[in-house]
Amino acid sequence: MSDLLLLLVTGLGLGALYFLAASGLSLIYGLMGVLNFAHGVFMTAGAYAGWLTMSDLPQSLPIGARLAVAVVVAVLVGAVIGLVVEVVLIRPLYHHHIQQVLVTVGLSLAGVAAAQGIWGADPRPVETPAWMSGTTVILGARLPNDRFVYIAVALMLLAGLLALLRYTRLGLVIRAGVENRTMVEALGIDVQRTFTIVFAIGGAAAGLAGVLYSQYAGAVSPGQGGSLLIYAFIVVVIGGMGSLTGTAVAAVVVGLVQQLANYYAASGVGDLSVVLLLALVLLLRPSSLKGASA
Amino acid sequence: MISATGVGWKVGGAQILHDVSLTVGTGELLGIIGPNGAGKSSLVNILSGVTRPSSGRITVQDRDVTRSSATARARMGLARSFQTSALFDGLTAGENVRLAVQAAGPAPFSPFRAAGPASGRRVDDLLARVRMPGRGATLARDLSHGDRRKLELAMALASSPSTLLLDEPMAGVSAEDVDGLTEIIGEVRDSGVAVAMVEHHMHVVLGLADRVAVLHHGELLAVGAPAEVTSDERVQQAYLGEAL
Amino acid sequence: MNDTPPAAAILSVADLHVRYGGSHVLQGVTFDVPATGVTALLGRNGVGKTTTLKAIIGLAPRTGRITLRGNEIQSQRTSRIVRGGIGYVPEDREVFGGLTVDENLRLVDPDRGVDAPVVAKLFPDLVGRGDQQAGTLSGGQQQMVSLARVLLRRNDLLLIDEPTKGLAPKLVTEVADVLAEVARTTPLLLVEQNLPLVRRIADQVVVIDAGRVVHHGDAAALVADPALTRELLGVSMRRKGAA
Amino acid sequence: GSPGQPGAPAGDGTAAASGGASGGPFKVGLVYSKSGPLATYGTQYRQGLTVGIDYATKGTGAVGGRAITITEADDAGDPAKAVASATDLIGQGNTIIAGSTSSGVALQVAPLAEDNKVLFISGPAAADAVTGANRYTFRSGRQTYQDVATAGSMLGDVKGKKVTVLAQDSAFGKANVAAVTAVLGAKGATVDSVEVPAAATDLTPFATKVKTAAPDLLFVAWAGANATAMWTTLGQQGVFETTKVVTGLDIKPTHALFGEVGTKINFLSHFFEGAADNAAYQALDKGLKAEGGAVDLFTNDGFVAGQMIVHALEAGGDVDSMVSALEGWSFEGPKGQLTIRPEDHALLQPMFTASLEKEGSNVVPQLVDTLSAEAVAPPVTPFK
Amino acid sequence: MTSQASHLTEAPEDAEPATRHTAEPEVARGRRRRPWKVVLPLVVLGVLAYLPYVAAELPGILPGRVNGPGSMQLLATCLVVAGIALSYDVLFGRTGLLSFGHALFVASGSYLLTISLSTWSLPLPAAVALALIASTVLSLVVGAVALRVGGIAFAMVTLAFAQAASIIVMRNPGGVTGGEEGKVLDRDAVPALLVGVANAPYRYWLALGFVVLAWVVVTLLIGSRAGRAMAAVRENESRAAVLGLGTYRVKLLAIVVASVLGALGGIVHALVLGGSNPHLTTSEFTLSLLVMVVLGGAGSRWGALLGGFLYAYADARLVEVSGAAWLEPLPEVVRQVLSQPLFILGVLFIVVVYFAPSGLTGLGGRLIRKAGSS
Ligand SMILES: Nc1ncnc2c1ncn2[C@@H]1O[C@H](COP(=O)(O)OP(=O)(O)OP(=O)(O)O)[C@@H](O)[C@H]1O
Ligand SMILES: Nc1ncnc2c1ncn2[C@@H]1O[C@H](COP(=O)(O)OP(=O)(O)OP(=O)(O)O)[C@@H](O)[C@H]1O
Ligand SMILES: [Mg+2]
Ligand SMILES: [Mg+2]
Repeated sequence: MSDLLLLLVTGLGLGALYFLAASGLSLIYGLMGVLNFAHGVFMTAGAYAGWLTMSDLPQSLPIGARLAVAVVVAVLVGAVIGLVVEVVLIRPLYHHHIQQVLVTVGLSLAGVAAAQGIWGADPRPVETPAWMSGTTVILGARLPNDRFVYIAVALMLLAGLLALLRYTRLGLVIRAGVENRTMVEALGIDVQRTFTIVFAIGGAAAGLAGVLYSQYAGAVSPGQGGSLLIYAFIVVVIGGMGSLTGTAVAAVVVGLVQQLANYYAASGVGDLSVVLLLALVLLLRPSSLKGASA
Repeated sequence: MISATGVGWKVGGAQILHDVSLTVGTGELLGIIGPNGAGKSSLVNILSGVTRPSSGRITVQDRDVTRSSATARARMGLARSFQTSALFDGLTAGENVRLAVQAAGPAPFSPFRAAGPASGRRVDDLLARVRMPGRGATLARDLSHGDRRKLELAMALASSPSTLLLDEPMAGVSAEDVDGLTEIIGEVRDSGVAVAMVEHHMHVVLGLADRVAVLHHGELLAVGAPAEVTSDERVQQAYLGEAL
Repeated sequence: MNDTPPAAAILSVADLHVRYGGSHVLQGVTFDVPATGVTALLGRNGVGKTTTLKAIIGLAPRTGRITLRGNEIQSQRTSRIVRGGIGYVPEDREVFGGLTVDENLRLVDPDRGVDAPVVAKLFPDLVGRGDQQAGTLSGGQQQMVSLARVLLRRNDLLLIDEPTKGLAPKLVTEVADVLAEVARTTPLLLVEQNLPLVRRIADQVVVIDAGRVVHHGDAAALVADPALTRELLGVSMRRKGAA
Repeated sequence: GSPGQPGAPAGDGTAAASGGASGGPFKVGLVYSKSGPLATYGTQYRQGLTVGIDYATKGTGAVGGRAITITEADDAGDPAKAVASATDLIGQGNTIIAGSTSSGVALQVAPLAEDNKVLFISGPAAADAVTGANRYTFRSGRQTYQDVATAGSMLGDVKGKKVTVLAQDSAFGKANVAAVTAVLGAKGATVDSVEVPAAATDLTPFATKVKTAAPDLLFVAWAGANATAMWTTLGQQGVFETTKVVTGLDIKPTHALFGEVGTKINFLSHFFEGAADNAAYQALDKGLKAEGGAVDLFTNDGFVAGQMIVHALEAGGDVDSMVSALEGWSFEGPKGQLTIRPEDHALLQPMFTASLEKEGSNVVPQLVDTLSAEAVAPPVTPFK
Repeated sequence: MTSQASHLTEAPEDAEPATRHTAEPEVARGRRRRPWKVVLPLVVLGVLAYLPYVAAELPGILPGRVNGPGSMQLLATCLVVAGIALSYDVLFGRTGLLSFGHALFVASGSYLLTISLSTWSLPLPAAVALALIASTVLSLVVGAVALRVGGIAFAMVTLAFAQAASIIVMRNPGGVTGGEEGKVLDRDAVPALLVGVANAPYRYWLALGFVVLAWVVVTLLIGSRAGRAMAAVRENESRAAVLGLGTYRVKLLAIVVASVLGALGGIVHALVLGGSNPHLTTSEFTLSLLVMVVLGGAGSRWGALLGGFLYAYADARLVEVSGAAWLEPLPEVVRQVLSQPLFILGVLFIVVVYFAPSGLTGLGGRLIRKAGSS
C-alpha cells in the first residue's frame, strides 16, 4: 500500500517533469509547426543558468532565496534564447518548415557541444534546499518533497498557458496565425512579433523545466536536456500533437505507466513500457495521432 | 454508371447527408446543384471512395463498391476532380497529367516497368484540350487559380474513365474558357461516360445536364429534367433566388 | 452608376513588376483606382489579376511605385499597408476554420464581433452564428465572414478577389448587393469573372493580359461593346441574366 | 603500364616503413577521447602518459637513442572513428597503438592489433573481455573483475550473506552483475540484482525494491548523469539505514555528486590522489603538477601505459619481441607493484577501498585499505 | 502533411530546370537525352575506382597518401555512409516519408551479419542472405504498422520502433549484441582480402560497389512507374489515391526498398569497420541521415550521396580541429567551444540549411542557372 502510494506520487512527479519539458515543445509545435529539436538545449541552458546563478549569488543568502532567483534567471534566459533563435534562425526560413526543424537539429548538436566545451562533459553538482531533498511520511510512504513542487508548478504552467491561449488577444492571434499566417498579416496584424513571442514563451517554459530538472537530478550536465527531450517528444505525440491538455494527460499517463511498470513488471517491460504505450495508442486510436496538420 | 442507394453520412454528431439515392447512367450527365453547404462535395467524396458513408450502398457498373477504396474504384474506371484543387504541387503540370495517364494504364505501380515517355503525346493533347497548351512545364504550385481548375479536369479525363465525377469544374475559370470546357464535358458524356457534375454556373448546368439533382440540407429536394427542376418553386427559393 | 464623374485617384499603381523565380508575371502594370465606386480588374485565367492585388498589399515580391493617397507604400510590410487603410479579401476566403465566427471578427477589432452594427446590417445571417466554428460554415457564409472582417475596420480602399466564385446563384446576387452597398462608402478594386455582376456594380474597368494593362476605362462602355469584350476577354455579354 | 598493387606507395617501395629495425624514431599512435562524453578521462590519460614516458625514459623521451614520436587521434568515444583512426595510424607505420578510453573502442580496436600484428595497449576501458582478447593486446588499467573483488572484500566473510547489485541494464551493468555473482557467489553469498532500464528517469521504484530486499551488501554499478538522483533516492528511501552500500570511486569532479549520502558510502577504488606512495607515484604527482594537472583516477592508466610502451620498445621495435618483453613483466607503477600475467595479459595490481570525508565544502577520499594484487586477481581467460 | 519533404525537393531531376518556370509552347515532349547524364556518373565512378592506385598526398584533406590505409579506410567509410544516405532519400526525398527509424534497418543489417557470423557460425554468404531477408521482413512489419499514421506521427512511431531496437541492443540479450560495447566482426569468417590494414583498398572497393549498386537500384526505381507513384504520394497523397495509385503499397514499397538498401549498407559498414556498434541503432544516427540528405539536397541522387559523403568526412576529420594550431591564440572559452567537433558540425549544418535550403546540389544548380541566365 505504502509502496503503491509512493509510486503514484513519484509517478505524478515524473509526469509533471515530463509536462514541464513537453509544454514548450507542444506549444511551439502546435502553433508554429516547428518540431523544436533544440528544446533540449533550451532546457540545458536554463539548467546551467540556474546553476551559475546559485553559485554566483552570495552564499550568505538562504538557499531557498537563491533557488528562487535562479528559477527566474533560468526562465529569462530560456525566453531570451527562444527569442534570439526565432529572430535569427527560424524567421528567415519562414515558409520552410522542414528547414526550420533542421536548423533546430543543428542547434541541438552545436548547443550541447558548446556546453561541453565550456563547462566540461561531466555533471556538475547543484545545490538543493534540504527541504526539497527531504521526505514527508504519509501512510508509511516516504514521499520526496520536491515532487509536490514539480506537480504544483506544472499545474500552474498548464493553467497559465491555457488561459493565455483562450482569453487573451495574443492567444487569439496565435491561434489564427497557426492556421494561416499570411491571412493574419493581411488583416493588418504583425504576425512575426507574435510568433517571436510564442518562441520566447516556449523557451521560457524550457528554461523552467531545465532548472527544475537540474534540481531533481542534483546536477547539471550538457546532455541533460536531451535525455528528457525524447520523453517530451513521446508525450507530445501521445497527447495528440500540439494540444496542451492532451500533452498534460499524456505526461501523467506516461509518468505513471513508467513508474508502475518499473516496479511491478519485469525489467525488460519497464524499459519498453513507454514505447509499448505509444504502439498501443497507435493501434487502438491511430486517428488521435494524426493531429493538427502542420 | 454509378449509383447511390440510401446514402447517409454523419460526422462529428451532425447528419450531413440523409438517405440520398441517385443513379447516373452511361452516356448521361447528371447536374448536382444546391446551396453552399448542402452536401454536394460530401456526396462526391462518398461516391469516389474518399470518405465512407455511414449508411447506404454505392455501386459502380452494378458492382457493390461501398467498402472498396478510392484506389480500387479508380481502377474500375472512376475518375474525379476536386473542388479545391488537389494537385501534385511540386510536379509540373505535364507531370501531373502524365501521372494520371499512367495510373490508368496497366499495372499502374509496377517497380519493374519504366515510366517511359510513351504518354508524352497524350499529355500534350490533354493540356491542349483543357485550353492550357504550353503550360506543361510550369510547376503546379505556380499555376493561377483558373489554370489549376483546368488541370484538375485534364487529370480527371486522363484515365479515359467510364464514370466521371466533377466538383465545380468551372469555378474560377475565365468566362472565355467556360464555353470550351463545357463543350469538352459534353463530348465526354456523348462518348458514353457517366458524368456527375456539381456546378454553380447555371447556364453550364442547364446547357449540359440531362437531369438535375438538387441537394438541400443533405436531402434530395428534386431530381428531374433541367427545366422542370429550375421551375420548382422550392429550388428557386433555396437556390436560384433572383438572378443577376 | 456609370455616370459617376471620375474622381481623384486613391491608389495609383505605376510600372509594377512581379517576378517569381524565372517567370515575369507582371510586366509594368500601371493604373489608377478612383476614390469612389467600383473598379473591376478583369482578364483571362493566369494573366496576373490576383498577383496584382497581392503585390499591392505586399504579399508578392514587387518593384515599381504604389501610392495610396499620395503616400508610397511599395516598400512597406503587409501589416503596415493594411493598417494604413487597405482591406484585402483573398481569392479563397481564407477564414480561420478553427476559430469561431466571433473570433474571426475580433481578430481585426478586439472590441467588435458579430454584434457589430455593420454585421447586423450587411450579414444578418451571421449574427446568430457567433459561436460556430468558421470551418463548418458553408462556402457562402465563409465568404460573408471574409468580407465582414475587413469591413469592421475603416478602410480607404478594399481589394476583393473573386468574391462570388463557387457561390450558389442566390448568394451571388446577395453578395453583389452587399458589394454595391459597401461601395457607397468605400472604393473597391474588384477582381471578377462574372461579367453580369461586373456590369451591375462596376464603374471603371482595368483589363490585364499577359502581365500588362491592355484596357482602362468606363465599365459600361466596355460591356456595351461586344467586339471589345470579345477581343479583351474572349466573350461577349450575350447571355443576359445567366449567372 | 598496368597499375601496381592497390594501396602501394608511389614508385615501387615495398611495405611501409615500420618503426622496426631501421634507425628512425619509434612511432606510437594514440586513439583516445579528446572530445565527447569521455573527454575528461581522455585528458587524464594523456597527461599521465606523457609523465609516464618521461619517467620511464629518465627524461630523455628516447629509447636506445631513438626518439618516441606520438601521433594522436580523437575517437570522440565512437568505435567507428576509433577503427578508422587506428587503421590510419597502423597504416602510417605506428607499431604500438595505445589509448581506448571506452570499452567499446577497446573491443573494436583489439582485433585490428591481431590482424595487423601491432601492439595494442588498452587504456581506462574496464571491460573484462579486453583481457585475453589476443596475444597483441595488453591493458594498462584495471578490469571490472578487480573492482568487484575489491567490493567483496568489504563484507569480510560473505558466506550466507545476501548481496544485491543495483546496476544499469546495459553491458556495463550486466558485466558487473556477472562479476559479482562470480566473485561473491563463489564465496557463498546469495547474489541477486536490481537492473535499472536505460529509459528510467525516476529511480524510486528501484530504491523501493532494494529497500524491500534488505540485503547485507548493496553493490551499485552506475555510470552516467543521473547518479545524484539515484543516490538521493536511495537516501530518501532509507536504504543506508539497513544496508552496507558499496560503489566504485570515479574521477574527482564526480565526488560531490554523491550528495548528502556520500559519506555513508563505502568505495572501492582503482586509484585516487593519496592512495599510494612510491617513486612512481611521486614522479606522477610531480610531473602532473608541472603540467598544471593533478593526480586522479586515470592518470595512473596513462602513466602505466607510458611505462609499458617504453619497456616494450627497449626490446626493439619488433612486435613479437615487444610482446615477449611485456609478458610476465613485473614493475612498480603509481599504484604499487604490477604484473602482466603471460597467459592472458591481465594486469595484476593492488586495489583500494576508501571513504569520502567532508573537508570544508569539499569532499575528499580517504584510504581505508589496500588489497594485494593476488587477493583481487581475475581468473585466467586464455587466448582463443 | 504528406508533402513534408516536397518543398525541399528540387523537383524530379529530369524535369529540365531551365524551362520549368517559363511557358514556351514546346516543352517536355518525351525527354531529351542529355549525354552527360550518363557520362558524368561513369566518369566519377572511374575516378573513384582508380583511387587505390593514386599514391599522391593531399595534405590537410586526407591522412597520408590517397591510397594509404588511413585514407582508404576513411573514404570507404564515407562511401558506405553516402550509400546509406541514398537509401534514406528513397523515403524522405522521393516519397516524402519523414522516418526517424531508418537506423533500425541499417543496424539490423549490421548486427545480423556480425551475430550470424560469430554466434551462429554461418558462412558469409548465408549470413548476408539471412541479414537481408530478416531486414526485409522487419521492414514489412514496421512499415505496415507505422503507415497507419502519417506526417510527424509517422516520424514518431518509426522513432519509437528504432528506440525499442536500440534498447534491446543495449541490453545485450544473451550476450549476442555486446551492448554499448558493440559486436566485433569474426575475422576468420570473412575473406582475408577484407581484413587487415594493408587490405584497406579492397574494403574501399567493396564500399564503392555498394554505392554503385544503390545508385543503380534507386535509378531504376525512380524511373519506374512505382517511382512516379512515389513522387505523386509525396506531392499529394489523397490525389494519388483517387488516381488509382495504391498509396499504401507505394509507401510500403518505398520503405522496403529503402530498408533493404539500408540493411545492405549496414552489412558493408560492418565489413568495412570490422564490427557493429550501437551508435547505428540510435535516433541520432537517423537524424544525421536526415541532416546528410538535406545537406546534399533531398530528392536528388547526387545530393544524398554528396551529403552523406561530406557528413561522414566532416564527422571524421573535424576531430582534427580540436588540436589545430590556429586555435591557440583565441580566448580560452572560444577555443574550448571550437575544439568540439560537434559544435562545428552543428554550426556548419545550420549555415548550409540557411544559405542553401535546397541543399548543396540545389545551390550548385542555382549558381549554374544564374551563370547561364546572365
Ligand atoms: N468534417 C466535417 N465536420 C463537420 N461538418 C462538416 C464536415 N465536413 C463537411 N461538413 C459540413 O457538411 C456540410 C456539407 O458540406 P459540403 O462541402 O458537402 O457542401 P457543398 O454542398 O459542397 O457546398 P459548396 O457549394 O459550398 O461547396 C457543410 O455544412 C459542412 O460544414
Ligand atoms: N508563386 C508563384 N510562382 C510562380 N508563378 C506564379 C506564382 N503565383 C502565380 N504565378 C503565375 O503568375 C501568373 C498570374 O497568376 P495569378 O494568380 O495572378 O493569375 P490570375 O489572373 O489571378 O488568374 P485566375 O483567374 O486563374 O485566378 C500565372 O501564370 C501563374 O502561373
Ligand atoms: Mg462543395
Ligand atoms: Mg486569381
